[in-house]
Amino acid sequence: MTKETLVPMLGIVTEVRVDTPDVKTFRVNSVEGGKCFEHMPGQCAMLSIPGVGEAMFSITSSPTNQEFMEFSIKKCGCLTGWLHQMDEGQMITVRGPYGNAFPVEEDLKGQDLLFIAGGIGLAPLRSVINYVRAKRENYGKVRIVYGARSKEDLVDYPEIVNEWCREAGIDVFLTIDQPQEGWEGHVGFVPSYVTELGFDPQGRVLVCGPPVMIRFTTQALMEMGFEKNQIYTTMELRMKCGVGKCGRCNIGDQYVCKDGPVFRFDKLGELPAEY
Amino acid sequence: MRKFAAEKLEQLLSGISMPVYAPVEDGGTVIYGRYEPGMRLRLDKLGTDRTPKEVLFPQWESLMHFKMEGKKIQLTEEERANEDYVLFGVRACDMQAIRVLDRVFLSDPVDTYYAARREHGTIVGLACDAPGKNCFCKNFGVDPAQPDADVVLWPAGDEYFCEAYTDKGHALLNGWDTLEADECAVTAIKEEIGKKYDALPFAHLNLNGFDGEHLMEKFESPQWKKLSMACLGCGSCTFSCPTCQCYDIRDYDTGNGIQRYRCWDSCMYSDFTLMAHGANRPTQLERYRQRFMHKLVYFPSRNEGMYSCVGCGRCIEKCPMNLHIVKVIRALGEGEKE
Amino acid sequence: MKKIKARALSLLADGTVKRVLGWERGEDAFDCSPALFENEAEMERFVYGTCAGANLSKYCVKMGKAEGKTLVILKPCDTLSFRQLLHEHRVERDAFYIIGAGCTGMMDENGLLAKCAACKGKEFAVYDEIIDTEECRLPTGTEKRMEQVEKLENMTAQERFAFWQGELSRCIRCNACRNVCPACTCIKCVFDNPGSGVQSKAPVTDFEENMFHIIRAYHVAGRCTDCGECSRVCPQGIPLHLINRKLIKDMNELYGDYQAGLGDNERTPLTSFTKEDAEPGIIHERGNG
Amino acid sequence: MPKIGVFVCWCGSNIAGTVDVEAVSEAMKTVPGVVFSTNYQYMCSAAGQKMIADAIHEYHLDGIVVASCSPRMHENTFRKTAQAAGLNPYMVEIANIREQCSWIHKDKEEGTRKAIVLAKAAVAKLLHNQPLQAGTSAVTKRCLVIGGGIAGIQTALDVANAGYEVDIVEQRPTIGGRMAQLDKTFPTLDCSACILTPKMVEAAQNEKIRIISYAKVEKVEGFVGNFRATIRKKARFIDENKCTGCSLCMQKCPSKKGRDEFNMEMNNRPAIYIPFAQAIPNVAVIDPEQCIKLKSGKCGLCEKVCSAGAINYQQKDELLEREYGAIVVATGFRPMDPSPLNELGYAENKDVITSLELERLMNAAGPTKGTLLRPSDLKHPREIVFIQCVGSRCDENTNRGKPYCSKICCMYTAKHAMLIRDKYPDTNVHVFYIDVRTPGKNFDEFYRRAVEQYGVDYIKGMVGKVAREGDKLMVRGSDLINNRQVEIAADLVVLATAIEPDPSARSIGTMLTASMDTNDFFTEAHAKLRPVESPTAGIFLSGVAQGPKDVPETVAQASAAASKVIGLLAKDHLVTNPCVALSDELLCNGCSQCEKVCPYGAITYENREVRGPGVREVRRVARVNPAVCQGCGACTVTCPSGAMDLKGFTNQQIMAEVDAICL
Amino acid sequence: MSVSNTGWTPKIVAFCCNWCSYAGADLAGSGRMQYPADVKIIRVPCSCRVNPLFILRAFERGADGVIICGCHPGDCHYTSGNYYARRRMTMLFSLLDYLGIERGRTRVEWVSAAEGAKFAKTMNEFVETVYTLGENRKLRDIRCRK
Repeated sequence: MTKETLVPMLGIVTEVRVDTPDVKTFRVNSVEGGKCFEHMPGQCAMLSIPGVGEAMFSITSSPTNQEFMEFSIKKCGCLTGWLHQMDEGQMITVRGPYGNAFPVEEDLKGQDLLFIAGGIGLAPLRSVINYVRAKRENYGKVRIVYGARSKEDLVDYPEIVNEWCREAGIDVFLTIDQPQEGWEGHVGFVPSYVTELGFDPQGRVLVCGPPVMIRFTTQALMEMGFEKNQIYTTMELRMKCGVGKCGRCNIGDQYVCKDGPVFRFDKLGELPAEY
Repeated sequence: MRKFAAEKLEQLLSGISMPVYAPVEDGGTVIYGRYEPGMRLRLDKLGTDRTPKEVLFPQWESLMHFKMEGKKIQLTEEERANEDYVLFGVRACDMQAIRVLDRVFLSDPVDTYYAARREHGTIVGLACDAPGKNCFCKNFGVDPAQPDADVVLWPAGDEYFCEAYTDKGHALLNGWDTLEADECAVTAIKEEIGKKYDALPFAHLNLNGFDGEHLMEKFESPQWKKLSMACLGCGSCTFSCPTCQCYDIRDYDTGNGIQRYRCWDSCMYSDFTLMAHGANRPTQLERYRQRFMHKLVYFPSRNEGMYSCVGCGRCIEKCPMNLHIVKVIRALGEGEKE
Repeated sequence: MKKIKARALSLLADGTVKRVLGWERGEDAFDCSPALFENEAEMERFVYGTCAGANLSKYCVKMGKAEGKTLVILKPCDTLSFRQLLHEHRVERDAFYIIGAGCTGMMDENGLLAKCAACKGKEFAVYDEIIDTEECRLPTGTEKRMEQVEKLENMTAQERFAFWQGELSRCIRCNACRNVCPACTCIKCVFDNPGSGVQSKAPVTDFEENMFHIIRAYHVAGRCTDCGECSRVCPQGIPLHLINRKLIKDMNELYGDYQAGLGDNERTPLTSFTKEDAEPGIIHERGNG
Repeated sequence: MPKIGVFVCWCGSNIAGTVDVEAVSEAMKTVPGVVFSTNYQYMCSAAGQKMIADAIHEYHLDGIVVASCSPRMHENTFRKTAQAAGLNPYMVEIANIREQCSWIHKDKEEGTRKAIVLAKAAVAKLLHNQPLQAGTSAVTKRCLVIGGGIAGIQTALDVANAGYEVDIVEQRPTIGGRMAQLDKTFPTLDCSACILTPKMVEAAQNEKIRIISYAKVEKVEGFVGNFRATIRKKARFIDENKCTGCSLCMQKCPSKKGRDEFNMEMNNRPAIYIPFAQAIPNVAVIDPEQCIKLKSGKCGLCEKVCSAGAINYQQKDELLEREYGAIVVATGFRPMDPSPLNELGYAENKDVITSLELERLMNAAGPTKGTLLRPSDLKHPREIVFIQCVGSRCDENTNRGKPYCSKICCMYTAKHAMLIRDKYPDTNVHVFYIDVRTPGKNFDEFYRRAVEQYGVDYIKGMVGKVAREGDKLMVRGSDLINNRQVEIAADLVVLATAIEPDPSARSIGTMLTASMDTNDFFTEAHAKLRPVESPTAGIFLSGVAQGPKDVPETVAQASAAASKVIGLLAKDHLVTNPCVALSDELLCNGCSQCEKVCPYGAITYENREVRGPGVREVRRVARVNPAVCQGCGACTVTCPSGAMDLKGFTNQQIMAEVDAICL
Repeated sequence: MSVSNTGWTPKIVAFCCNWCSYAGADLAGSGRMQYPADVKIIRVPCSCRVNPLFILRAFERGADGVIICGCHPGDCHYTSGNYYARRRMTMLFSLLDYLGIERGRTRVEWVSAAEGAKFAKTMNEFVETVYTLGENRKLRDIRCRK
């Protein structure tokens, strides 16, 4: 944890990986080497380039990774544009970890887990998936449904194919929105693929992706008999301070940066739909 | 209980070796400014134009500096406040507001910029001998006769009664030349204040239902549309509010480096929650609702029922369009309390 | 007020208008807020009187997008703002039914509003009908419009600087002046736009105070009708209208008399020119430097 | 962050002499964004350009800054270099460290410091540059020539012969211009009309050429390749198609007191007239100010005698709208009126005449049928004094005339002197001159012939006074060579008056947005390298409109302008300047202020669905026609929200420069 | 360069239109006409491109004087740009004066492409004026001080 609220520590980008045409994954180490701080899956960190801006990003690496942290970042604004132009060796500022985490050591423990992600929504889930893989004995079946616009837009495709798919006890279901040459997998949107696959309404579900996808996916899950309290998602609202003080990211009386970003669906239903 | 002659007040203030922030005039407005002998104190002014919160949480403050060289970044933190000072003449409502700010900034993780200032200050409260027509502090559990400060002063004609409640308060008061006084006199004053307060138009509002329990009901009230219609989306209510503490963190390129500073922000501003792909409070209705829901519902829901409105009445005076929290309470509440 | 209310009710009743943009009474004689009334029951709280200082034109920008006609009550000075908005295509004339309401000068707890002290007269620049209540008389301007500007002009530069530093240093950048201004109708103000390079949120330094108010006045130069709302709403009591008025005075003196909100969508002094215009050096030749 | 390369040019010693180029390129290495910085003797040389291209490849540069001479000099060179190396040409910025640094400072330390700041400013701007793509626009394959003198005719003929349509718009009733008024031309002494009129006829007969005489260009809109001109064809009160030019009407016209413009108003002409016998079109015109019928409704004699039925008193001005790809300005000149120069007595004395008046007096078709008679009493002059440089080469501050040399006067005076001495050997000719300038082919030989062979009396000196005494004009002047005052009792005094641009030039210049100098001559795009083009694209300069010149020079320039026009019209599409205004529809509120200041009418408004973060609504927004916009930026300042910005000179770019400079 | 005892030299930003004044500055250069290095030129297409924001920005960042040069009225390459600039700058400078900012720190001068000498002369004069006024303290952002 960064010692001071608002005062970041310095980090160095030690590897830049091009994931998709608009997503890059950055490996970040502290100036002395090693990780900037410890975190739990689902937590976030504020990254900044002084003079450009500061923003919250999910930490995509698993806490079980002892060497570095990773952030998968989609290019969509001024700061992310700048980050995308970075080379290795670039210093940035990092503070965190912020927010709550998926309850990997509590509610999720011992459960079968269903991960459903769309596009860059895989970023926060990747942390959990790799955490679960590292502590495989603590969890039941793991199934991953992941979709993107096209094959090129699937984040972490090599890791998915070369590691996740090959691991026993993990089923990976990939889909893309439109048919594409060289793609022999499933074609279609994530919610309909989820319906198609059909899952037993047991265990826990972790959903992350664009708001529309989340909405239809949860609908599909409920139709299969899942309860709201089995489903978790993460929210993304404008955050500035990261510590529940600047007054921006609240949904009702909950601060996304402090009480979130991970919300169980039944809890979310009790809050104003201001997100 | 101690007392001193009112005419000695300025002398006492001048005698304090620390900087003193007190209500003084600034071009027709009253602010908590650095008091210098000879300045005109405005202890008569209720709802000062600018609030004591600025002493603890200034409109802008530098947080840190960055130097960029090639791919390297150098970070220098701004020094935290380290000078003791006295914040003088704080009304009960504004004092309560500081407690609200404490809840925000001193809760985990502590905001060290605020904490340092808070720690170095000794606050002298001032009882309201004449609450005004815009006052409605008691609704929020504030006693205008008893500010929750380190030292409290009660004006009583040509003298002030005073009492210290904390170590900091005692330390300050011990340095003052005061006389022993009778507790009863103050009790009478307090009673008098209570009576005056009870006669005020907004003295007793009905706050039933302003709690976490009724969050969704209040949120979904159809009244918001009408209430917010005339709102300009300016920040005059937020910036003159003693509890509003929303802030923004910004970088300024000085040409020699980057200064990261914090400045007040307002949830009434259209760009407050704006992100690359839109805002989650897109119209003034949502923004207006956010402000009042926060003060009357969200904050108490998180803070054991403590409202983040203190009934100081400033928004009643400052809103260019005469929209204010009392109108909201009345529209959303369940009528006047008998 | 009764006549206006009655007329509004009948226009609502016969469907000519869908809603009424007027004022709603509040706690006391000085407390009324702009409000929207959509039926007779709501109209019960309608009020028009000396508390109706607010200029409703600015609300028309938003209201113009609503379906059906809106009845709007405009005082003489407000109609200038409305007409200027028409010139700038910010409102559609057809979307509004305008009742020009007679005005005896507006007040707050401290008496006649400063903007009314230099009243520009009771002519309506645009209206569907005028309801001039009987007691209405021409408010006699108690001060000449440019009196205070002239006073400032006659100061030395140092005095002027001190004056404005004193005033502007009180600014808290609440943006009330900007948000109330009927000429400030940008979708996004340069001061809110991170892309503009001049975004600023707090008057961090003297410079930022100056910058904001110079640009605020400059951006409405030639379009400002001198409605005086900026000063009226300033919670810090800064006489902002004196900046706008200075520009108006200069434009009048150098480029001929011009009143924004009149005329037929002609160019403003800053979007027109003559070949014989004064050179900028003229400011070196006058008054105190 | 974009990767930027900085290239500091020595320009031999031009820059390196006052700026430590090594220090500059070294200093630039630490500037954020700069990944490569070097210096070289001549960046504009092939080797220098290769250096740039190589660096672009090697360092994957996103943009380059060349610190060198003025961008007006080599910006295009380096843009091309960048483009050839695969970079967008608009990712190039020039830091002007020669004209605006090394050449104006002497102290090397100071120069170096400033050069670094200028280079940093260029980098700061470049960091905000966006690659710009030039658009294309179609070319209307027709040329407008304004002015039908020899310059206009020659340009028109050349363009037409290349196969393109040409319109000549001439303000007078006939083409021919000043050359038509000349008697003989120097130094060959061939008859001006004899060489001009065949060209006039050729123009009239060329089916690609349309002559629009007695007309003026009233409005020009558009831009290179796509001009739209409104031409007012003044009412001649004659049907051009019917009039046969028989001139019977001229003889019958009872109103004969018109001043004959063609003959420099030295005689009269009827109200209905053909300017001269070889006029093209050979069609009459009625002077409405003078015509009795048009003024009072009575008369109508001409109508009666016209067997062709060409007279039409009801004729109105006609407005033509025509489209053009190129416009040639050939507006020519007029002699300056020497009346304000009181000491020369031009206004009071009929026998003080201008050289052009002398041309008419000597011309067989002139008022005296070619016999040299002085105007006051029609006597044959025995002593003639020529005064040179009347109104030319004046001190600008004295207001006595033009600062420039009119160039042609020395030669035509020699011509006049020689012709007079040849035809009237009994007449003495004196020439007061300041200098005699004869730098043309066979010019000096010609002048020497006048002096040596014809005994013309050249007196170096100025004339102080011309005063009438009896029937003589006393010319008092100084003879600087013999250092004495001279006084000559002359019969005729001829003033070699300065030539000045035709008065219509100023308004045409404004209309075309073509820049002009303080003397109303059109400015060329480059004084040396682009002498026949105006800085305004698509506008070309022909003849004296650009500056004084004689006939062969005029014809040469006219042909040069024609070749430029042909080069333009030969293109099907033009590449447009990408540095144009652009309105951000997410910010634009459609207030329509920008439209009011746009000099090109490039801005229109439309209701359009605007989509952005959290926005999806129909709004009135400004739209800039990039083909019409010329990129002045007037709109950008009018726009309070900053919705309107100028590509290549964006708010951010300029502010970045400001920041860098003020640092 | 003008250097005071304290080592202060004025910073002057000159906005020059591309067609006349920038060319005039080039001509001053070709003519080797000296003027202080304190003047730094920013090329703009036309004087009407100069946004008041740029001028204030320059002062914010520590400029001590700002001068705008354009084509002579009537000679604008874009016909009318400098006429607008003339009004805009008159109004802006008058407003700055009204707020008590020294008049001498702002100036507009028309310099044609042929007036190299005038350009140099103007710059020499302006630097002199600004030098006499001293450092700009009234209209700068203290954060930008080194």
